[in-house]
Amino acid sequence: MQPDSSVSCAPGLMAAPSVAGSTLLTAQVHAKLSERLFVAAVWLAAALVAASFLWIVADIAFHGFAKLSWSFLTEAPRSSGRKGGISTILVSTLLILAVTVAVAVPLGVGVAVWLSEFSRRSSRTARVINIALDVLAGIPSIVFGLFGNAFFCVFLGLGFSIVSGGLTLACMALPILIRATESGLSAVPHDWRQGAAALGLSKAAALWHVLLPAAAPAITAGLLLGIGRAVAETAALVFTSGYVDRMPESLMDSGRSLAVHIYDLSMNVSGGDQAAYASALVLIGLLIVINAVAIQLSNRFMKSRIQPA
Amino acid sequence: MVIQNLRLPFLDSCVALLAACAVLLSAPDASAQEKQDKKLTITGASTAAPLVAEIAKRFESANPGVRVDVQTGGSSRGVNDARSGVSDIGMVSRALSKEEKDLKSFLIANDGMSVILHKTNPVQALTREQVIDIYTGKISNWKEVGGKDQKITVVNKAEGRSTLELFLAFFKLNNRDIKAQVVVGDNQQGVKTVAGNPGAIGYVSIGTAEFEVENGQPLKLLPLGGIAATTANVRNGSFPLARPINIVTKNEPLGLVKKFVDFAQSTAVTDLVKEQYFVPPAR
Amino acid sequence: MQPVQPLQSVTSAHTDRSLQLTLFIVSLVTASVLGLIVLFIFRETLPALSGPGMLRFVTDESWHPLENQFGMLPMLWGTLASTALAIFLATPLGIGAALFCRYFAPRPIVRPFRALITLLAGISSVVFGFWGLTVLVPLIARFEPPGASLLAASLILTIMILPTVALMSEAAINSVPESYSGGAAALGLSKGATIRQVILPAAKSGIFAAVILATARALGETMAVLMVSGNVVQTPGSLFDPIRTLTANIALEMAYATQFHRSTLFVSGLVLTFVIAALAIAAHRVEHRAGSHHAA
Amino acid sequence: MTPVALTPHSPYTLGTLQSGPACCVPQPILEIKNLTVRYGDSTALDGVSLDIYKGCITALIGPSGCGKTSFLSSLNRLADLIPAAKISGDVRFNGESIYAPGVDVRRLRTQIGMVFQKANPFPLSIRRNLEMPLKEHGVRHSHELKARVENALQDVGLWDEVKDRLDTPALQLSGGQQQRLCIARALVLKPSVLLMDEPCSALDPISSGVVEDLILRLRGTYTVVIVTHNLAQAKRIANYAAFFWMKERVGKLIEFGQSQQLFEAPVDSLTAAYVSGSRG
Repeated sequence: MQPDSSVSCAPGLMAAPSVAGSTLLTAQVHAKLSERLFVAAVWLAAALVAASFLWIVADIAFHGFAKLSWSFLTEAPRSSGRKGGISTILVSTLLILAVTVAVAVPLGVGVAVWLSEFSRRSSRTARVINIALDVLAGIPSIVFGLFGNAFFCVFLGLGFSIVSGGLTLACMALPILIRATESGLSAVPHDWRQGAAALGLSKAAALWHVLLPAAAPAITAGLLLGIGRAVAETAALVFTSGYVDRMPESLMDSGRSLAVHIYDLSMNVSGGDQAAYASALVLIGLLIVINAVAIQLSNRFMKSRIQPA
Repeated sequence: MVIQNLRLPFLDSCVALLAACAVLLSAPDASAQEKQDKKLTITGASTAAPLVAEIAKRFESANPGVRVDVQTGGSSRGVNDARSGVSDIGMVSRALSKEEKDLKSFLIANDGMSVILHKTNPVQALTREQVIDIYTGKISNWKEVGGKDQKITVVNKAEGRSTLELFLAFFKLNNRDIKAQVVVGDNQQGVKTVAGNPGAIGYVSIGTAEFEVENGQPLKLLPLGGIAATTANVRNGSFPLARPINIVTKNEPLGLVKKFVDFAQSTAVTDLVKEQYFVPPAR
Repeated sequence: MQPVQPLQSVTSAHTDRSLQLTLFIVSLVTASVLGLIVLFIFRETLPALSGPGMLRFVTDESWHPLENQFGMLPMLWGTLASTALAIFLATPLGIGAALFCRYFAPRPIVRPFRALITLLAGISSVVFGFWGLTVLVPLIARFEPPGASLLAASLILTIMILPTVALMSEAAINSVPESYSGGAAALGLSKGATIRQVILPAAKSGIFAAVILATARALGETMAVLMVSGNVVQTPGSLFDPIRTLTANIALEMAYATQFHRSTLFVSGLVLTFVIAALAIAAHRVEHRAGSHHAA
Repeated sequence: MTPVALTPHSPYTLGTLQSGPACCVPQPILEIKNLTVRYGDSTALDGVSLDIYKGCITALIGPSGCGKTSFLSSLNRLADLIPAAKISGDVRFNGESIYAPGVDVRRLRTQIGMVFQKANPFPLSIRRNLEMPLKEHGVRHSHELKARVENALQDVGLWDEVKDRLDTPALQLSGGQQQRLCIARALVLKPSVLLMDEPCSALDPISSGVVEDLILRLRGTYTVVIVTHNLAQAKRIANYAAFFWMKERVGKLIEFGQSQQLFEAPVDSLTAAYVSGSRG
């Protein structure tokens, strides 16, 4: 709607009938001015957001592009990452993520389904789990790292390994994923649950055919947020999946993730800056790819199962 | 989806997951005993980790079938893990303290430490007293020591870092008395902080600083006690502020551990030590 | 009409019961992992909490663990100040960006702009810290040394929480029924007035929840802040004073800390956890209330 | 007495359509005894007893909030979904108590179908809306699936409208079509009773007419229990009518009987006032 269109009808509604014409005019000028200011403020905010983002990405790209090449992606790091590439680190990162997703998705969706479809909001167990989730979301990531080290690496005897790292990240990603799935499920119209029940369908069938597919976009969004948090995580991984930059041979091997590599290059390795920038660029690229793939998959899953209007 | 009409998606996937885990976990267990003789775990100082990781790689290629895993986490962790047996070898980027003398330590490199300034700072040298006064906040402007009229930014290291302990001991300072404007964790953070601030003063490893200067970072190393801060002077022992990079073991090393310790102390890794901007120990 | 079947049967109810049982076990396992984490933190904090020194976290004037000084207040103020400033900056920017996306952006820009914000959400905090250390801090130092400061920390946090505020606010704004803006338009309100007087009030609780979640993220952020905040333990007196946050303190010292010192670091982690959990619970309440409003 | 409604017909289609109350066989398929529904502390329905006769249309009338929907959803145990709901009394379906322990609720619901006020087709294709419940109830053979889907759609008069776009989203259908699809979805399971909760109230008059005709055609083959606020409609289609009313915030059955009698010569004065339009 254009500001001008307000002129024709606004006065009659907004101002008392007794107001003199001149006052109306100033009121209009005033309204017009504040409208302009508001629009300008919104544009300014958007411009600032875009500018700061572009600044960061441009800075990283500017410093990192020179180093970035196909061989950077396919070679193993040499000389603590100053030379060579990041192939082993990419593989470790993807493996850690795979473990995280493989553990967090069934657990997260399972818990969310139980919370929103099977438990009563007010039941004690549901309340305890809800509070536990809130607390979990509030734990600083480094504490996760220390916990992961104490529990997965030492207590369960998994040692410094991709499995330990993946499990620790799964703990971190769970609350996000559960909340997202829950809100996705709660946004599914209740009519469909009733309809399914009235047809004598099992809850499992209703979930599988209707409710989960309908909630798929929300689940994907939550998963992406979780992955974003996981892939960006440094502190929790130093203590769990470790520092070894060799090509992992099994999930029980220690493997360095990209974020840990970037941190090490920029903080511990003199002359590692360029490689750090290039790795940061790769990390951003990796996220774009993961986002695109996940959204594609979720769309396809949804299309194959449900057909919204 | 491949699976049509999955009635119990969660149960199934859980079972599958457990099965997968079992397979993955059982594989290494089978040959655990064999692995024992073929695998080394080294943990400790983050400063030493890049160097030891490179040494480990070379050790691995010289001894096929052997795996050496290097993990970071700090010098205290290196000491604790070596003591508790969590790791075979610990990395400690300082001399062992009195309470730690139960461990066997082996020098693999030396690292000098020097005060650095921004390149544009006209100050060429600082006396011991001037450094102390600057770090305790008695001097807060460069003009008091013959520089420009510019506020001094004191860059200190975080509590627990061995470089901090070394620095404090050398200048007989108490960390409480230091009035820092910036506290940094790792070496490179110190380098970047000073490089980005014309009024800053900090202290970092000499090897690192030399490298950064060569590569055009706007830094300057100050001599200490009249001795230039160069790796050469660290090597010949004349530079007063230096620290050892040690690897430590709980007992007298045997077998593979001994092999690695010997290797790390041999001339076969001198180039790696230099590559990481440390000073190879005199032999 | 099908022949009458007896209703008594156990077979078909079986599916749901076993699903429910499976999910219940899954939930319990998950909850118990969470329980384990909390237990773990408590166990680690025990030496610090059980000692006579509880009060020292508040009364000691500063933080010098090697010299037995464990005052946490300066770091708490540092944490709160940087978070508050970041929220103060990120809220209007985030809402502005959300409104821009929904109402003002020219059509071809909308998708790239939203993609950009989503991407911003996925950038690793190390990358932000790296950029802050090499670009932002020297820039601030040029005006007011040392550069590494409350301001730098707040600005980095602002950029980091912007996507959370923007994306969640947009979702809240999108959930305002079409009829509201239609109704406002029928009253002849301008676009700006419609947004300010109808849309934003209706989306208020959703936006509030977004802000609370962003606050939680800002409070918990570690690496990026560690790299730009200067890490000096002091109560900040101005924007240009360096600060140390509780999370940065944990990350800086945990690897080196032993015994009592280590335990106190866990105490700060616990304090932080409780603050953030309380915020998250508050956000849920608000969201919940928002939900019931819509239903009503 | 010959049960007119049960004259043999092809297994999947409705038989000859009947009209008029004469088709009713006064043989109860559902016997409700002293049914009380409580939600927490409030009582939605108190002590209702009535019989639903096989093959007939029974209309439930009365003002909003007097327990009609609660009554309806306790007949197929859908009220179980509401956590706070407590149901006492007895409901017998073909002589078997549906609240007895060990009753297979899902099987019950395949025999007592339900259609809601707001059409709620699943966000699936038209075909899968009908196929999915069948498959879930064990119909595997593709010929049978096809035949039953087609027959159900023909029964509700939707076949000719949608046969060329069976794989398009059901949510793209018009409101009236969606509601008929929902009826088809209930019929495809071949229930013996169909519960309808104001099935026409969200529809425009023309769609509403179509659905009403459809309900009339169901009579005889199916037992229909329908909640409606449209008294004229109830009068037109129902064989039996039950009038509910709120007394002291508690829903009660005031009067039950043959539709003609209830509308033209009600016994209770409240009923008389309500059907004549002076109350409610």
